[in-house]
Amino acid sequence: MTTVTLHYFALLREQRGQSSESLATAAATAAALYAELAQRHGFTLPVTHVRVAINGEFAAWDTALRTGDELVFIPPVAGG
Amino acid sequence: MTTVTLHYFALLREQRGQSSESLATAAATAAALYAELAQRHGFTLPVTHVRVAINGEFAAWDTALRTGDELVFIPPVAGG
Amino acid sequence: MTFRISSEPLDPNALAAQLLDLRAGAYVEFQGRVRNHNEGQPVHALEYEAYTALAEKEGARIVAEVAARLPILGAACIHRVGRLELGELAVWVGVTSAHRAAAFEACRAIIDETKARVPIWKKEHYASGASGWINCATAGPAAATRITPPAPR
Amino acid sequence: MTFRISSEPLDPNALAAQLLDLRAGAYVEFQGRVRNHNEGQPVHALEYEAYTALAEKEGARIVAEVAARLPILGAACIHRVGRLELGELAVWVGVTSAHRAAAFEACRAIIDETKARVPIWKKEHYASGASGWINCATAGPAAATRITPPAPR
Repeated sequence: MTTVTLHYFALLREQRGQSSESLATAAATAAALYAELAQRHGFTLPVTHVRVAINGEFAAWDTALRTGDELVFIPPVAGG
Repeated sequence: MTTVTLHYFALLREQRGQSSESLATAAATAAALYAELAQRHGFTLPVTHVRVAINGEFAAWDTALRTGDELVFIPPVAGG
Repeated sequence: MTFRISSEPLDPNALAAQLLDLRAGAYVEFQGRVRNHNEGQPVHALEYEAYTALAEKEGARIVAEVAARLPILGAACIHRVGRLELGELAVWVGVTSAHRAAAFEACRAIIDETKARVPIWKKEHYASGASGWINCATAGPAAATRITPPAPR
Repeated sequence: MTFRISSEPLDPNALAAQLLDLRAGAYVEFQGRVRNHNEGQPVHALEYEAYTALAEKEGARIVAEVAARLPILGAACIHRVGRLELGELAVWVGVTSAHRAAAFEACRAIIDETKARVPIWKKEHYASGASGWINCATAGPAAATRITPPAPR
Protein backbone atom coordinates (compact mmCIF):
# COMPACT_ATOMS: atom_id res chain seq x y z
CA MET A 1 0.00 0.00 0.00
CA THR A 2 1.06 3.57 -0.76
CA THR A 3 0.03 6.50 1.41
CA VAL A 4 -0.64 9.75 -0.47
CA THR A 5 -2.23 13.11 0.24
CA LEU A 6 -4.97 14.45 -2.00
CA HIS A 7 -6.22 18.01 -2.40
CA TYR A 8 -9.53 18.61 -4.12
CA PHE A 9 -10.73 21.68 -5.96
CA ALA A 10 -13.95 22.90 -7.53
CA LEU A 11 -16.38 20.21 -8.73
CA LEU A 12 -14.20 17.39 -7.36
CA ARG A 13 -14.05 19.06 -3.94
CA GLU A 14 -17.81 19.26 -3.87
CA GLN A 15 -18.29 15.69 -5.06
CA ARG A 16 -15.73 14.42 -2.54
CA GLY A 17 -17.25 16.54 0.21
CA GLN A 18 -13.87 17.69 1.54
CA SER A 19 -10.78 19.65 0.51
CA SER A 20 -8.08 17.13 1.30
CA GLU A 21 -7.38 13.73 2.71
CA SER A 22 -4.60 11.24 3.30
CA LEU A 23 -5.23 7.72 2.18
CA ALA A 24 -3.57 4.37 1.68
CA THR A 25 -4.14 2.85 -1.73
CA ALA A 26 -3.21 -0.23 -3.69
CA ALA A 27 -3.36 1.81 -6.91
CA ALA A 28 -0.02 1.75 -8.68
CA THR A 29 -0.51 4.87 -10.81
CA ALA A 30 -2.30 8.21 -10.65
CA ALA A 31 -4.77 6.93 -13.23
CA ALA A 32 -5.61 3.86 -11.16
CA LEU A 33 -6.12 6.03 -8.10
CA TYR A 34 -8.49 8.36 -9.97
CA ALA A 35 -10.50 5.36 -11.17
CA GLU A 36 -10.68 3.99 -7.62
CA LEU A 37 -11.85 7.30 -6.15
CA ALA A 38 -14.22 8.10 -9.01
CA GLN A 39 -15.97 4.82 -8.35
CA ARG A 40 -16.04 5.31 -4.57
CA HIS A 41 -17.23 8.95 -4.59
CA GLY A 42 -19.19 9.13 -7.83
CA PHE A 43 -16.95 11.64 -9.62
CA THR A 44 -18.75 12.53 -12.83
CA LEU A 45 -15.72 13.77 -14.79
CA PRO A 46 -14.22 11.09 -17.04
CA VAL A 47 -10.46 10.80 -16.62
CA THR A 48 -10.05 12.20 -20.16
CA HIS A 49 -11.36 15.55 -18.87
CA VAL A 50 -9.07 15.65 -15.86
CA ARG A 51 -5.35 16.30 -15.44
CA VAL A 52 -3.20 15.32 -12.51
CA ALA A 53 -0.52 17.21 -10.61
CA ILE A 54 1.94 15.40 -8.38
CA ASN A 55 4.01 17.30 -5.82
CA GLY A 56 3.06 20.66 -7.27
CA GLU A 57 3.68 19.92 -10.95
CA PHE A 58 1.62 18.57 -13.82
CA ALA A 59 2.34 14.85 -14.25
CA ALA A 60 1.52 11.96 -16.57
CA TRP A 61 -1.39 9.74 -15.61
CA ASP A 62 0.83 6.65 -15.69
CA THR A 63 3.21 8.08 -13.08
CA ALA A 64 3.86 5.48 -10.37
CA LEU A 65 2.67 6.57 -6.94
CA ARG A 66 5.12 6.79 -4.06
CA THR A 67 4.38 7.17 -0.39
CA GLY A 68 4.34 10.83 0.57
CA ASP A 69 3.16 12.08 -2.84
CA GLU A 70 0.75 14.99 -2.91
CA LEU A 71 -1.81 14.65 -5.68
CA VAL A 72 -4.28 17.06 -7.16
CA PHE A 73 -6.82 16.02 -9.77
CA ILE A 74 -7.44 19.02 -11.97
CA PRO A 75 -10.94 19.45 -13.43
CA PRO A 76 -11.28 21.39 -16.71
CA VAL A 77 -9.97 24.86 -15.98
CA ALA A 78 -12.09 27.97 -16.48
CA GLY A 79 -10.13 31.05 -15.52
CA GLY A 80 -10.70 34.43 -17.07
CA MET B 1 -10.09 83.21 -61.61
CA THR B 2 -11.43 81.27 -58.62
CA THR B 3 -11.03 82.52 -55.05
CA VAL B 4 -10.50 79.80 -52.44
CA THR B 5 -9.39 79.57 -48.84
CA LEU B 6 -6.51 77.31 -47.83
CA HIS B 7 -5.61 75.95 -44.40
CA TYR B 8 -2.18 74.47 -43.86
CA PHE B 9 -1.07 71.88 -41.33
CA ALA B 10 2.18 70.34 -40.16
CA LEU B 11 5.04 70.31 -42.70
CA LEU B 12 3.02 72.25 -45.27
CA ARG B 13 2.16 74.94 -42.70
CA GLU B 14 5.85 75.33 -41.92
CA GLN B 15 6.88 75.36 -45.58
CA ARG B 16 4.15 77.88 -46.41
CA GLY B 17 5.01 79.95 -43.34
CA GLN B 18 1.38 80.52 -42.38
CA SER B 19 -1.74 78.63 -41.32
CA SER B 20 -4.22 79.90 -43.85
CA GLU B 21 -4.73 82.24 -46.74
CA SER B 22 -7.28 83.27 -49.31
CA LEU B 23 -6.13 83.39 -52.88
CA ALA B 24 -7.30 83.81 -56.42
CA THR B 25 -6.08 81.14 -58.79
CA ALA B 26 -6.37 80.16 -62.42
CA ALA B 27 -6.02 76.49 -61.44
CA ALA B 28 -9.04 74.50 -62.52
CA THR B 29 -8.59 71.57 -60.15
CA ALA B 30 -7.23 70.83 -56.68
CA ALA B 31 -4.29 69.04 -58.28
CA ALA B 32 -3.42 72.05 -60.45
CA LEU B 33 -3.59 74.33 -57.40
CA TYR B 34 -1.25 72.07 -55.41
CA ALA B 35 1.22 72.06 -58.30
CA GLU B 36 1.05 75.84 -58.51
CA LEU B 37 1.62 76.33 -54.77
CA ALA B 38 4.28 73.63 -54.51
CA GLN B 39 6.24 75.44 -57.16
CA ARG B 40 5.72 78.88 -55.56
CA HIS B 41 6.52 77.83 -51.96
CA GLY B 42 8.89 74.91 -52.44
CA PHE B 43 6.66 72.22 -50.96
CA THR B 44 8.79 69.08 -50.79
CA LEU B 45 5.96 66.52 -50.67
CA PRO B 46 5.10 65.11 -54.10
CA VAL B 47 1.37 65.20 -54.81
CA THR B 48 1.31 61.39 -54.61
CA HIS B 49 2.06 61.69 -50.86
CA VAL B 50 -0.63 64.28 -50.22
CA ARG B 51 -4.42 64.09 -50.05
CA VAL B 52 -6.85 66.95 -50.41
CA ALA B 53 -9.97 67.86 -48.44
CA ILE B 54 -12.50 70.30 -49.85
CA ASN B 55 -15.12 71.90 -47.61
CA GLY B 56 -14.34 69.55 -44.72
CA GLU B 57 -14.33 66.25 -46.61
CA PHE B 58 -11.74 64.18 -48.43
CA ALA B 59 -12.00 64.88 -52.17
CA ALA B 60 -10.55 63.70 -55.48
CA TRP B 61 -7.58 65.58 -56.87
CA ASP B 62 -9.43 66.25 -60.12
CA THR B 63 -12.28 68.03 -58.35
CA ALA B 64 -13.03 71.34 -60.09
CA LEU B 65 -12.47 74.35 -57.86
CA ARG B 66 -15.31 76.78 -57.16
CA THR B 67 -15.14 80.20 -55.60
CA GLY B 68 -15.64 79.95 -51.84
CA ASP B 69 -14.14 76.44 -51.52
CA GLU B 70 -12.07 75.71 -48.43
CA LEU B 71 -9.12 73.46 -49.20
CA VAL B 72 -6.73 71.56 -47.00
CA PHE B 73 -3.74 69.69 -48.38
CA ILE B 74 -3.15 66.71 -46.10
CA PRO B 75 0.45 65.55 -45.64
CA PRO B 76 1.03 61.87 -44.75
CA VAL B 77 -0.75 61.34 -41.44
CA ALA B 78 1.08 60.12 -38.36
CA GLY B 79 -1.31 59.83 -35.45
CA GLY B 80 -0.87 57.36 -32.62
CA MET C 1 7.05 39.89 -15.69
CA THR C 2 4.45 38.84 -13.11
CA PHE C 3 1.64 36.34 -12.66
CA ARG C 4 -0.27 36.39 -9.42
CA ILE C 5 -3.44 35.03 -7.82
CA SER C 6 -5.20 37.56 -5.59
CA SER C 7 -8.00 37.15 -3.09
CA GLU C 8 -8.28 40.93 -2.83
CA PRO C 9 -10.10 43.14 -5.35
CA LEU C 10 -7.89 44.24 -8.26
CA ASP C 11 -7.09 47.91 -8.81
CA PRO C 12 -6.43 48.32 -12.54
CA ASN C 13 -4.98 51.83 -12.15
CA ALA C 14 -2.38 50.71 -9.64
CA LEU C 15 -1.54 47.66 -11.73
CA ALA C 16 -1.14 49.70 -14.92
CA ALA C 17 1.06 52.24 -13.14
CA GLN C 18 3.58 49.51 -12.31
CA LEU C 19 4.17 48.87 -16.01
CA LEU C 20 4.92 52.46 -17.04
CA ASP C 21 8.17 52.51 -19.01
CA LEU C 22 9.61 55.39 -21.03
CA ARG C 23 10.84 52.94 -23.65
CA ALA C 24 7.25 51.80 -24.26
CA GLY C 25 5.27 53.42 -27.04
CA ALA C 26 2.45 50.92 -26.64
CA TYR C 27 0.45 49.58 -23.73
CA VAL C 28 -2.35 47.03 -24.14
CA GLU C 29 -4.59 45.96 -21.30
CA PHE C 30 -7.23 43.27 -20.98
CA GLN C 31 -9.86 43.18 -18.26
CA GLY C 32 -12.15 40.19 -17.76
CA ARG C 33 -15.18 41.18 -15.74
CA VAL C 34 -18.20 39.31 -14.37
CA ARG C 35 -20.91 39.83 -16.94
CA ASN C 36 -24.60 39.58 -16.21
CA HIS C 37 -25.30 36.65 -18.51
CA ASN C 38 -23.75 33.46 -19.86
CA GLU C 39 -25.15 31.38 -22.68
CA GLY C 40 -28.48 33.10 -22.28
CA GLN C 41 -28.77 32.67 -18.51
CA PRO C 42 -28.80 35.71 -16.19
CA VAL C 43 -25.76 35.47 -13.90
CA HIS C 44 -25.92 36.72 -10.33
CA ALA C 45 -22.34 36.24 -9.10
CA LEU C 46 -19.23 34.14 -9.69
CA GLU C 47 -16.90 32.18 -7.53
CA TYR C 48 -13.30 31.59 -8.59
CA GLU C 49 -11.11 28.98 -6.99
CA ALA C 50 -7.44 28.32 -7.79
CA TYR C 51 -4.81 25.74 -7.02
CA THR C 52 -2.66 28.74 -6.17
CA ALA C 53 0.82 27.20 -6.05
CA LEU C 54 0.53 25.52 -9.44
CA ALA C 55 -1.53 28.38 -10.92
CA GLU C 56 1.23 30.88 -10.18
CA LYS C 57 3.89 28.49 -11.47
CA GLU C 58 2.03 27.81 -14.73
CA GLY C 59 1.06 31.47 -15.09
CA ALA C 60 4.69 32.56 -14.71
CA ARG C 61 5.65 30.06 -17.42
CA ILE C 62 3.02 31.53 -19.75
CA VAL C 63 4.28 35.07 -19.24
CA ALA C 64 7.90 33.93 -19.71
CA GLU C 65 7.06 32.01 -22.89
CA VAL C 66 5.32 35.02 -24.38
CA ALA C 67 8.16 37.34 -23.38
CA ALA C 68 10.64 34.98 -25.02
CA ARG C 69 8.66 34.91 -28.26
CA LEU C 70 7.66 38.57 -28.63
CA PRO C 71 9.61 41.84 -28.20
CA ILE C 72 7.77 43.14 -25.14
CA LEU C 73 9.12 45.27 -22.31
CA GLY C 74 6.84 44.25 -19.46
CA ALA C 75 3.84 42.02 -18.79
CA ALA C 76 1.69 41.17 -15.81
CA CYS C 77 -1.39 39.04 -15.24
CA ILE C 78 -3.36 38.98 -11.99
CA HIS C 79 -6.32 36.66 -11.44
CA ARG C 80 -8.81 37.18 -8.68
CA VAL C 81 -10.25 34.35 -6.57
CA GLY C 82 -13.24 34.23 -4.22
CA ARG C 83 -16.78 35.41 -4.72
CA LEU C 84 -17.24 38.24 -7.24
CA GLU C 85 -20.29 40.33 -7.92
CA LEU C 86 -21.50 41.54 -11.32
CA GLY C 87 -19.10 43.96 -12.96
CA GLU C 88 -16.15 43.02 -10.72
CA LEU C 89 -12.73 42.54 -12.23
CA ALA C 90 -11.80 38.84 -12.44
CA VAL C 91 -8.57 39.00 -14.42
CA TRP C 92 -6.28 41.80 -15.53
CA VAL C 93 -3.47 41.59 -18.11
CA GLY C 94 -1.18 44.48 -19.03
CA VAL C 95 1.66 44.50 -21.59
CA THR C 96 4.10 47.20 -22.68
CA SER C 97 6.26 47.22 -25.77
CA ALA C 98 8.00 49.67 -28.07
CA HIS C 99 5.43 49.05 -30.83
CA ARG C 100 1.80 48.03 -30.67
CA ALA C 101 1.78 44.77 -32.64
CA ALA C 102 3.76 42.88 -30.00
CA ALA C 103 1.73 44.37 -27.14
CA PHE C 104 -1.58 43.29 -28.68
CA GLU C 105 -0.31 39.83 -29.58
CA ALA C 106 1.27 39.24 -26.17
CA CYS C 107 -1.75 40.44 -24.22
CA ARG C 108 -4.02 38.18 -26.23
CA ALA C 109 -1.68 35.20 -25.87
CA ILE C 110 -1.39 35.64 -22.10
CA ILE C 111 -5.15 35.66 -21.52
CA ASP C 112 -5.74 32.83 -24.00
CA GLU C 113 -3.09 30.60 -22.43
CA THR C 114 -4.20 31.52 -18.92
CA LYS C 115 -7.74 30.44 -19.68
CA ALA C 116 -6.52 27.22 -21.29
CA ARG C 117 -3.80 26.11 -18.88
CA VAL C 118 -3.91 27.71 -15.44
CA PRO C 119 -5.70 25.70 -12.72
CA ILE C 120 -8.47 28.16 -11.89
CA TRP C 121 -12.13 27.22 -11.77
CA LYS C 122 -15.28 29.26 -12.08
CA LYS C 123 -18.66 28.55 -10.56
CA GLU C 124 -21.53 30.63 -11.83
CA HIS C 125 -24.44 31.51 -9.60
CA TYR C 126 -27.55 32.18 -11.66
CA ALA C 127 -30.39 34.52 -10.93
CA SER C 128 -32.57 31.39 -10.62
CA GLY C 129 -30.57 30.27 -7.59
CA ALA C 130 -28.94 27.43 -9.53
CA SER C 131 -25.17 27.23 -9.90
CA GLY C 132 -22.64 25.29 -11.92
CA TRP C 133 -18.92 24.78 -12.46
CA ILE C 134 -18.06 26.04 -15.95
CA ASN C 135 -16.57 23.49 -18.39
CA CYS C 136 -17.42 20.61 -16.05
CA ALA C 137 -20.46 19.40 -17.97
CA THR C 138 -19.78 15.93 -19.35
CA ALA C 139 -21.47 13.96 -22.07
CA GLY C 140 -24.32 11.63 -21.23
CA PRO C 141 -26.16 11.46 -17.91
CA ALA C 142 -23.38 13.29 -16.10
CA ALA C 143 -24.22 16.44 -18.03
CA ALA C 144 -27.07 17.02 -15.62
CA THR C 145 -24.58 17.47 -12.82
CA ARG C 146 -23.30 20.70 -14.31
CA ILE C 147 -26.21 22.72 -13.00
CA THR C 148 -27.01 22.28 -9.33
CA PRO C 149 -30.57 23.36 -8.51
CA PRO C 150 -31.00 25.78 -5.61
CA ALA C 151 -31.03 24.21 -2.17
CA PRO C 152 -34.51 23.95 -0.60
CA ARG C 153 -35.13 26.70 1.95
CA MET D 1 -19.15 55.11 -29.68
CA THR D 2 -16.84 58.14 -29.52
CA PHE D 3 -13.87 59.66 -31.33
CA ARG D 4 -12.47 62.88 -30.04
CA ILE D 5 -9.43 65.17 -30.37
CA SER D 6 -8.29 66.65 -27.06
CA SER D 7 -5.87 69.44 -26.30
CA GLU D 8 -6.05 68.51 -22.60
CA PRO D 9 -4.11 65.62 -21.00
CA LEU D 10 -5.98 62.30 -21.17
CA ASP D 11 -7.08 60.54 -17.97
CA PRO D 12 -7.23 56.82 -18.80
CA ASN D 13 -9.10 55.93 -15.61
CA ALA D 14 -11.91 58.37 -16.27
CA LEU D 15 -12.08 57.28 -19.91
CA ALA D 16 -12.25 53.59 -18.99
CA ALA D 17 -14.94 54.23 -16.39
CA GLN D 18 -17.24 55.61 -19.07
CA LEU D 19 -17.21 52.26 -20.87
CA LEU D 20 -18.19 50.07 -17.90
CA ASP D 21 -21.10 47.85 -18.91
CA LEU D 22 -22.52 44.87 -17.00
CA ARG D 23 -23.10 43.05 -20.28
CA ALA D 24 -19.35 43.22 -21.02
CA GLY D 25 -17.16 40.30 -20.02
CA ALA D 26 -14.19 41.78 -21.86
CA TYR D 27 -12.51 45.15 -21.98
CA VAL D 28 -9.42 45.87 -24.09
CA GLU D 29 -7.52 49.13 -23.93
CA PHE D 30 -4.69 50.55 -25.99
CA GLN D 31 -2.48 53.41 -24.87
CA GLY D 32 0.00 55.07 -27.19
CA ARG D 33 2.59 56.99 -25.22
CA VAL D 34 5.56 59.17 -26.11
CA ARG D 35 8.53 56.85 -26.02
CA ASN D 36 12.08 58.01 -25.48
CA HIS D 37 13.42 56.82 -28.84
CA ASN D 38 12.43 56.41 -32.46
CA GLU D 39 14.44 54.55 -35.06
CA GLY D 40 17.46 54.72 -32.83
CA GLN D 41 17.27 58.45 -32.05
CA PRO D 42 16.64 59.67 -28.50
CA VAL D 43 13.34 61.58 -28.48
CA HIS D 44 12.85 64.58 -26.22
CA ALA D 45 9.19 65.53 -26.81
CA LEU D 46 6.46 65.31 -29.43
CA GLU D 47 4.06 67.72 -30.98
CA TYR D 48 0.75 66.53 -32.40
CA GLU D 49 -1.34 68.64 -34.71
CA ALA D 50 -4.78 67.73 -36.10
CA TYR D 51 -7.19 68.99 -38.68
CA THR D 52 -9.76 68.63 -35.94
CA ALA D 53 -13.03 68.87 -37.85
CA LEU D 54 -12.05 66.23 -40.41
CA ALA D 55 -10.16 64.14 -37.84
CA GLU D 56 -13.25 63.77 -35.67
CA LYS D 57 -15.41 63.03 -38.71
CA GLU D 58 -13.03 60.37 -40.05
CA GLY D 59 -12.45 58.95 -36.56
CA ALA D 60 -16.18 58.60 -35.95
CA ARG D 61 -16.45 56.74 -39.25
CA ILE D 62 -13.69 54.35 -38.17
CA VAL D 63 -15.39 53.57 -34.88
CA ALA D 64 -18.76 53.11 -36.60
CA GLU D 65 -17.26 50.81 -39.25
CA VAL D 66 -15.65 48.63 -36.58
CA ALA D 67 -18.85 48.53 -34.52
CA ALA D 68 -20.81 47.47 -37.60
CA ARG D 69 -18.37 44.65 -38.35
CA LEU D 70 -17.72 43.25 -34.87
CA PRO D 71 -20.03 42.41 -31.94
CA ILE D 72 -18.83 45.08 -29.52
CA LEU D 73 -20.79 46.94 -26.86
CA GLY D 74 -18.84 50.17 -26.64
CA ALA D 75 -15.76 51.85 -28.12
CA ALA D 76 -13.98 55.14 -27.71
CA CYS D 77 -10.82 56.69 -29.10
CA ILE D 78 -9.35 59.97 -27.90
CA HIS D 79 -6.27 61.52 -29.49
CA ARG D 80 -4.26 64.24 -27.81
CA VAL D 81 -2.84 67.27 -29.65
CA GLY D 82 -0.24 69.82 -28.60
CA ARG D 83 3.20 69.34 -27.12
CA LEU D 84 3.71 66.12 -25.14
CA GLU D 85 6.57 65.14 -22.91
CA LEU D 86 8.14 61.68 -22.62
CA GLY D 87 5.74 59.13 -21.18
CA GLU D 88 2.64 61.21 -21.84
CA LEU D 89 -0.46 59.59 -23.25
CA ALA D 90 -0.96 60.48 -26.93
CA VAL D 91 -3.85 58.21 -27.85
CA TRP D 92 -6.26 56.06 -25.88
CA VAL D 93 -8.61 53.39 -27.24
CA GLY D 94 -11.06 51.36 -25.14
CA VAL D 95 -13.47 48.65 -26.29
CA THR D 96 -15.99 46.51 -24.42
CA SER D 97 -17.67 43.34 -25.65
CA ALA D 98 -19.32 40.23 -24.28
CA HIS D 99 -16.32 38.10 -25.31
CA ARG D 100 -12.66 38.95 -25.70
CA ALA D 101 -12.01 38.13 -29.37
CA ALA D 102 -14.15 41.00 -30.65
CA ALA D 103 -12.73 43.44 -28.09
CA PHE D 104 -9.13 42.68 -29.09
CA GLU D 105 -9.87 42.80 -32.80
CA ALA D 106 -11.87 46.02 -32.58
CA CYS D 107 -9.30 47.80 -30.41
CA ARG D 108 -6.54 46.86 -32.81
CA ALA D 109 -8.58 47.90 -35.86
CA ILE D 110 -9.46 51.28 -34.37
CA ILE D 111 -5.85 52.21 -33.62
CA ASP D 112 -4.60 50.83 -36.95
CA GLU D 113 -7.19 52.75 -38.96
CA THR D 114 -6.71 55.88 -36.89
CA LYS D 115 -3.00 55.86 -37.61
CA ALA D 116 -3.63 55.24 -41.31
CA ARG D 117 -6.52 57.58 -42.03
CA VAL D 118 -7.08 60.33 -39.48
CA PRO D 119 -5.48 63.72 -40.30
CA ILE D 120 -3.16 64.01 -37.33
CA TRP D 121 0.53 64.80 -37.65
CA LYS D 122 3.44 64.18 -35.34
CA LYS D 123 6.62 66.20 -35.05
CA GLU D 124 9.41 64.63 -33.06
CA HIS D 125 11.85 66.77 -31.12
CA TYR D 126 15.13 64.94 -30.66
CA ALA D 127 17.56 65.19 -27.81
CA SER D 128 20.01 66.66 -30.34
CA GLY D 129 17.71 69.65 -30.80
CA ALA D 130 16.70 68.57 -34.29
CA SER D 131 13.07 67.90 -35.15
CA GLY D 132 11.08 66.33 -37.95
CA TRP D 133 7.56 65.60 -39.14
CA ILE D 134 7.08 61.84 -39.13
CA ASN D 135 6.22 60.17 -42.46
CA CYS D 136 7.07 63.36 -44.36
CA ALA D 137 10.44 62.22 -45.61
CA THR D 138 10.38 61.95 -49.38
CA ALA D 139 12.61 60.19 -51.85
CA GLY D 140 15.54 62.02 -53.32
CA PRO D 141 16.91 65.39 -52.21
CA ALA D 142 13.70 66.23 -50.32
CA ALA D 143 14.47 63.52 -47.76
CA ALA D 144 16.87 65.92 -46.13
CA THR D 145 13.99 68.17 -45.20
CA ARG D 146 12.60 65.63 -42.84
CA ILE D 147 15.04 66.48 -40.12
CA THR D 148 15.35 70.15 -39.33
CA PRO D 149 18.59 70.98 -37.54
CA PRO D 150 18.32 73.00 -34.33
CA ALA D 151 18.02 76.73 -34.81
CA PRO D 152 21.24 78.67 -34.11
CA ARG D 153 21.21 80.28 -30.67
